[in-house]
Amino acid sequence: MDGLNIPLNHILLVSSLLFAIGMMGLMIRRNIIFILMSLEVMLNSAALAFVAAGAHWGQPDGQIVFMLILTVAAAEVAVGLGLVLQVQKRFKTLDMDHANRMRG
Amino acid sequence: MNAQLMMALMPILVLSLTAVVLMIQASVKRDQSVAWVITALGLLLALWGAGYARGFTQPVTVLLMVDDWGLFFTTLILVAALVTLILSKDTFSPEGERKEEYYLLLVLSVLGAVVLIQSSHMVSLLLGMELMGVALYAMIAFPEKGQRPLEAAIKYLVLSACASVILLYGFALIYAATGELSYAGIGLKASIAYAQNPILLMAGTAMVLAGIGFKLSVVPFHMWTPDVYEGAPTPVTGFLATVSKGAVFVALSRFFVEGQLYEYQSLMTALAAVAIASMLIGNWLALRQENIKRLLAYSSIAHFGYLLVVLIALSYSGAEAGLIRESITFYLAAYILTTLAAFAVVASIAGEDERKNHIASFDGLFWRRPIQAFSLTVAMLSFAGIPLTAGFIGKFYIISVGIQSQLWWLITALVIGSAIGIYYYLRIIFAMTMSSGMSSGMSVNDEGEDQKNVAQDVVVSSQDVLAMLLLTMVLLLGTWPQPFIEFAGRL
Amino acid sequence: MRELIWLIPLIPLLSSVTLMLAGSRLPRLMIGIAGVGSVGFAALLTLGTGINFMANPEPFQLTLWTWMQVGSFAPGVAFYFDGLTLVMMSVITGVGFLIHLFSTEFMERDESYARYFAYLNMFVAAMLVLVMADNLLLLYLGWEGVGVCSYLLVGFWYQNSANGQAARKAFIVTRIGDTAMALGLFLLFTELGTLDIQAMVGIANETWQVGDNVALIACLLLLAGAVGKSAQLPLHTWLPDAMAGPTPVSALIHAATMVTAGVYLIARTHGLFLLAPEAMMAVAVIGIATTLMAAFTALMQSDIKRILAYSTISQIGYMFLALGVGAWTAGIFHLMTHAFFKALLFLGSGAIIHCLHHEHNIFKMGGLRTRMPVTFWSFMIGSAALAALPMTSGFFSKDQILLQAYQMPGMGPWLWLAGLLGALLTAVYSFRLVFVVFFGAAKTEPDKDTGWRMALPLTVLCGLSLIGGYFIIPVQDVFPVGSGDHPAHWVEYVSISVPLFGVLLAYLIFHTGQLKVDSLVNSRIGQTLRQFWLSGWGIDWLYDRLFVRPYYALSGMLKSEPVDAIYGLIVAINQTFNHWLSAAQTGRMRWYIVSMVFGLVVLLTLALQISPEVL
Amino acid sequence: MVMVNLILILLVGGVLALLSERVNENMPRRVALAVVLFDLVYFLIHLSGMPELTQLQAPLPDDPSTWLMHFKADWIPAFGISIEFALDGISMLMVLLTLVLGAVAVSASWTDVIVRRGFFEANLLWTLAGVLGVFMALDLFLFFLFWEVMLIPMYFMIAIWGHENRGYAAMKFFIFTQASGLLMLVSILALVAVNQSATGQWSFSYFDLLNTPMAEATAHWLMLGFFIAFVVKLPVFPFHTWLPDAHTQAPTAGSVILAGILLKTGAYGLIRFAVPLFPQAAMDFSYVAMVLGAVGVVYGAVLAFAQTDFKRLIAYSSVSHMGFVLLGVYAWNELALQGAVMQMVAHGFSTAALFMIAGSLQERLHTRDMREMGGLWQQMPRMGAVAMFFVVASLGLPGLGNFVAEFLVLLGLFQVDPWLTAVAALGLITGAAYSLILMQRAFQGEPNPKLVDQGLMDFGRREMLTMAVMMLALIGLGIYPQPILDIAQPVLQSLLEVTP
Repeated sequence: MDGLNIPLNHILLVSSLLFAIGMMGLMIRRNIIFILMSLEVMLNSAALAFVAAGAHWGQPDGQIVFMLILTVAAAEVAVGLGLVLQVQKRFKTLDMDHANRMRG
Repeated sequence: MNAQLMMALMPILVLSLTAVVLMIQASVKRDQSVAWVITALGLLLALWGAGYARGFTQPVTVLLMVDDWGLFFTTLILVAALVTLILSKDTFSPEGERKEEYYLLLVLSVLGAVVLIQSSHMVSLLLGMELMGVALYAMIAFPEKGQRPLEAAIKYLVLSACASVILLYGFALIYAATGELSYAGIGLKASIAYAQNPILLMAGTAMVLAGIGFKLSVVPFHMWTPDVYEGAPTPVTGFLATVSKGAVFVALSRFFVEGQLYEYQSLMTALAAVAIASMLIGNWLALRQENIKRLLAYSSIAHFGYLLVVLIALSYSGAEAGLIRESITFYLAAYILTTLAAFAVVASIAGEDERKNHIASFDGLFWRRPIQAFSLTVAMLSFAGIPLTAGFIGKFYIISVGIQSQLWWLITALVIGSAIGIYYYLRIIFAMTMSSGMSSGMSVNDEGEDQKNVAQDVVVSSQDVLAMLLLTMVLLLGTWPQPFIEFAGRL
Repeated sequence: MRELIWLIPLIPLLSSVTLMLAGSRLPRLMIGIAGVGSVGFAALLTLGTGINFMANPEPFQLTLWTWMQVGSFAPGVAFYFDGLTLVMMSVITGVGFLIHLFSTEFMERDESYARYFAYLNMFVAAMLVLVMADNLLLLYLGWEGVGVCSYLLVGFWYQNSANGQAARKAFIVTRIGDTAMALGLFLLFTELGTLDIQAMVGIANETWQVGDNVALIACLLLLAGAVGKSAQLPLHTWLPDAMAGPTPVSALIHAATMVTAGVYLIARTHGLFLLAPEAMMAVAVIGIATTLMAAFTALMQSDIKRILAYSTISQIGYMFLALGVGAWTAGIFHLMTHAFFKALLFLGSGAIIHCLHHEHNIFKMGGLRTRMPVTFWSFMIGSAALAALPMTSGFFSKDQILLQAYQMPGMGPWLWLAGLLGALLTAVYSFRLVFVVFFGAAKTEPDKDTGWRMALPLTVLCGLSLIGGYFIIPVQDVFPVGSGDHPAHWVEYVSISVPLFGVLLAYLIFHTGQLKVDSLVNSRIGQTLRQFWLSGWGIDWLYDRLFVRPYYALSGMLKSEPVDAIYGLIVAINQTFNHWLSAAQTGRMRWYIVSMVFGLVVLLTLALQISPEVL
Repeated sequence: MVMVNLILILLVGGVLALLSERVNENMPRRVALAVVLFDLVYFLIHLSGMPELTQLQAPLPDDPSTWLMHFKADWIPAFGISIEFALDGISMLMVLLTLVLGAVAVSASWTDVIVRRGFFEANLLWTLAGVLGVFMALDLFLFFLFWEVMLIPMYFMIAIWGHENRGYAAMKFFIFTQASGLLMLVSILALVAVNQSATGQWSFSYFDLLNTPMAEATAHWLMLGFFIAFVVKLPVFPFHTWLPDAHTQAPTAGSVILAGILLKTGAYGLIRFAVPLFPQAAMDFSYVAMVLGAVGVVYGAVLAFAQTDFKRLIAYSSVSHMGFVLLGVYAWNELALQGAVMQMVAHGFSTAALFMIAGSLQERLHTRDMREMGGLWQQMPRMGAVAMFFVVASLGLPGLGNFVAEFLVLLGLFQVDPWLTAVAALGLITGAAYSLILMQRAFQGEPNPKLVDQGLMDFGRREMLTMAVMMLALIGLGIYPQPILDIAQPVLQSLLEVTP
């Protein structure tokens, strides 16, 4: 197939950047919503990497895994948001730093 | 997809069917006890299935590998699930709380675990892990009141999601390096890939290890363990500690062996570092822990540290592979049984009352509830690896494997770790022997009290029976391991 | 007769055991009979054996059983009987019997009458074993046995912890010597392969030339043991304190028998000492030094028993001198006579103390001549013998010693001179005692005079002290005969006259008071000397600083168990780790994520340590 | 089979004792005594069939059939682990000692323990069973199993019926012994691995593992593993610090068993395993060991002298006495070894008796502090006399067992190293110091006014009987030790042949 052919490493670079961004988000954001979003970002970075790798090897598997990742993400987020509601109800806040009853 | 495969997949099929039935039942008529019975039946049926499938061991597509080894762990996990089920019935059932979904989640989680055990492909691994995990989040958060369960759930969710992502990314890199998703494939291509682009492969595997390490809660991915253990309802904690960790470890060892990752020295160093850190730090953390659930969490960290030694031994020709596999089988079995027993006792003593998880609430247990005390003592001794318990044979295996592969550093760490471990396991036992107003060990006044205690200890809950059963197995494995060793050898 | 000698130690032992087990239930009379009778019986047996032995003086050996057998080490419970043994046994049983008899009256009112006799009999048994032993190990058994009995008897009145103190001191100080002796035994066995004295001496003579170093070391170690038991320098400090025990005990153990065990040991092993001239020289020097040291000290004491104690030390010094110069017979002879007159003196003092309601200070006594005639005469005779006035038993023995010392090549004359000085002092202090106690004005009234059970032993001992000098002890085949020749006559005259002069001095100073010494005594130097001698040359003080206090300090220092500190440290380290790590468990999710990321980084760095040849 | 029964009897007996409490709370002690005595009789009956002591032939270390008894049954064939017991002279002596002192211990617990008697006696019997196992097991796996398991009931005895500071003491005792045990486990497994790589098959049997060929360095390390485990138990300076606490805090019966028997397992292990399995390494190491022993002798004595706690003093005296055992073992000649064995037996009796005296004092005065005592002889002459006997025994009075032991050890040691002998001999002097100070502080001196009018009870019939047994034993050992020596001699001889 024609079209511009981006070398694998570049895409992996991008995806790893995405990954790092997501990770950063996890580390610095306190609000649970944003934390979940950061997770999404990371998931997508992984998905991107898979697609790229699939393309690199000229296999469909990459994209299949991408599908799978989407569903996984959906599941995670579904449960996650469910919990977020409960958090709001029981902690009266979404700031995760206040959820530290258990320590030591 | 021919019948053979169906047969091989029997346990998985049964479990999925149970899940479906449960959903239907919930939509038709919500009734806890019915749901409970269905679950129980489902699990039993799955047990039968696991036995049945042994006739048809074979790879099922590229995704799953049905072999005796896997089936053995499937059985073990189903047993653990049954135990959890029984514990859940008696332990946390505040009036009016609806638990149908809980049972559904339980079944799904078990299903995930089974898939995980039999996975021979990244996708099935991912699938199993997520299925198990996602169901677990909900199970942890199930109690409708209290902040701790919720906090535990959200922490577990976020962190384990993060871990899964790391894992995924690792897979992506490996895929990028090898172009293979199945372990076997990786095993084939890895060496070439390593020659071409080692960084990609190594980084990938390292990330996979990190992701799995989180599930196994080995240092430095252990932080979540105590909080989740503490916050989750005791039966769920037991489930997490046994089913989830056990399954993940099996998957890890498959990945390791099939993918022949033990070939790469640098990986092994990394793993060794993790193992040593887990053995020491886990025990150190437990040293003065007052909350028994947290204490067990920390001790589990150490125990998986010990278990990693076996995987590392793979890379050295010293010990033969059969012995290594045997050790994994034995140690995991011993660990799962002991842990279940321990949590059964904790559940029967503490129930859902967080305060009762404090070590002080075990004071004088020997005189109040001798049976529980005895069970817990045996469990602790097994954890500590004192002879006559399964734990000792497990440790025996690990040390011999370690010695044969001459992993002196790991053995040193193991010895130090166990030495520290003795202290906190013993603390619990000592607490149970204490008794109020026992000044010089022989003051008369607590004799009467004892009579009281003996009197009040007639009720033996189902948890206690369960604990006794499990511990008889632990003791049996410890005193007469030969049959099981042979069995494990044949797997 | 001969094969029955094992009965001699056994009988007192049995009676001792009986008294221990049943003593509390027996009536006093029975106890007395058992206690005295057993020793008396032993004495009779000894007599019989002695007669039998005299008939044909063949030393003989009797093995009861093999004590322990490990490889070639097979000491037996075996007795050896020769003239020397006979002399010792006669002294022990004979004098012992008299002292037992004396005790029945002396201890009359003591509540633990039975315990007393139990101990005393046990002592006799042990002492007999000591002198009858055929091998050094059995001898060591007796040796330690008498030590323990001495400890028990010195601390007999245990409720006064001063007595306990004295008893412990006695035991531990002698134990030091004993330990050295044990080492000597090890050395001898390792070198010679046996501990049977006769055989050992034989082998020694084959293996070692005269002056062999190993022999020297062995002898010195044995000497150390002897020095400890016989209260010689430097291990003499226990004896004066040991006077805390009942007086008859002092008479029996700390004058007549136990303290002379050292002399016996050396005499018994003289075969070895002959191989080590330096060792013999050491014996002589120790002896003479002790003699003078103790004599000066005795001169200053005011406690009647302490005076006698120091005089004992000094007299044993003479015996050592004798052994050192090779005058074996004379030494043993002096041992015997000394047993007689010193027992006499002690019992006499015992009588005084008994009748003067436990008064010890001689300056609180006086004028007892008329009130306690028996005691007075015993003291007169005893002191005469002690001072070696002509024709008394002491004269014969001590004279021999001095003469043979004089003959010793090399430093002989010097030893002789020192010996003379000692004799002079002896005369002075012993008669000082007599004059102060028995003459002059009465200061304390005796509440009674001695009963027959006290009087009889005193009179018998008086007799012995007088005529004892004419005995011939049957040791001629035991010891090598010395050179028969005699020194010049003037030496003899001097030796005889010096004690008389001493008595005269004592008379002038302490009785008539014509010779004024106060100015001398009260002078600065005099005072210091007086204090110095009174305190026994400050040796106790020295040891206290040198050994006792440091030991207490050391044990006090270690009491807190420094070793445990190491383990404490280990615990502390673990607890610190625990502290830090659990502090890290903040419960904050984001921090957990940070840790995971950190972990990931670590893993990556480790995993990417790829061997260069791949890249 | 006899040996298995010996252990089973005690195990079952323990259960019986436990249950018998339901019948009547005085029952357990009777049951326990009966069981121990029965076990003893049972053993003696089966010994009576043996050859004359003097005709004992040397048991070849590598041929079990030459031993007095031998029993072997498969247990875990997968690893060549079998239930293998064997009995030779030394183990026989130790078994006898264990059972006799076991009976003594039961008697010691007669009035001492008043709560949960059933459980107590059960633990006591189980401990004994474990100890018997240690003395008879010749399969290293089995040996290790008994080695560890016997500690658990012991732990309970200290932790439940101990004195004021029992928690700390029990924990310290358990951790010291377990941690050192782990080292031994590693050594055992390594040894087996070496043997397996050499012969190609797993075996934990002592007889197979003897003269396993291995590199010198390996041998040194493995030997060290065993050595540490054993000297911690013995105990030897500087690993002794658990002992004063454990002995002091344990109930009387516990102290009796600890001092009388448990310490001996360490010595036994050295003689049976540490040296024969690694002869060369052990010999290379012997000087260090002997120095430790000599230091221990003096150090223990000095610390004993400093104590004011009656039991603590005795505990330190044990440290001192066990130093002699270590010296005896590593001097490794017949004299010294005989001395060591002798010391194990004699010390068993003398210390057990002293601990019983301490126990009865605590029972009467409710204190172990000697500053609270004094002049007790007056009120309790019998106890005083008995105490005097055992005190002079422990300071090594000739004619009593301990003297024979110490003399032989030192005599044997002298042939190896005179200077160390001189150092160790200091123990005789310091030993006298602490023994007599004990007598002085407790029984002599001015009676403590607080105690005078308490009407303290002197030793009763049961106590005197128990004491009499031990006194006679010590006297017998003292004046005619030959039987013991004859029993041990062949074994030691064959052991001596093992080493270069």
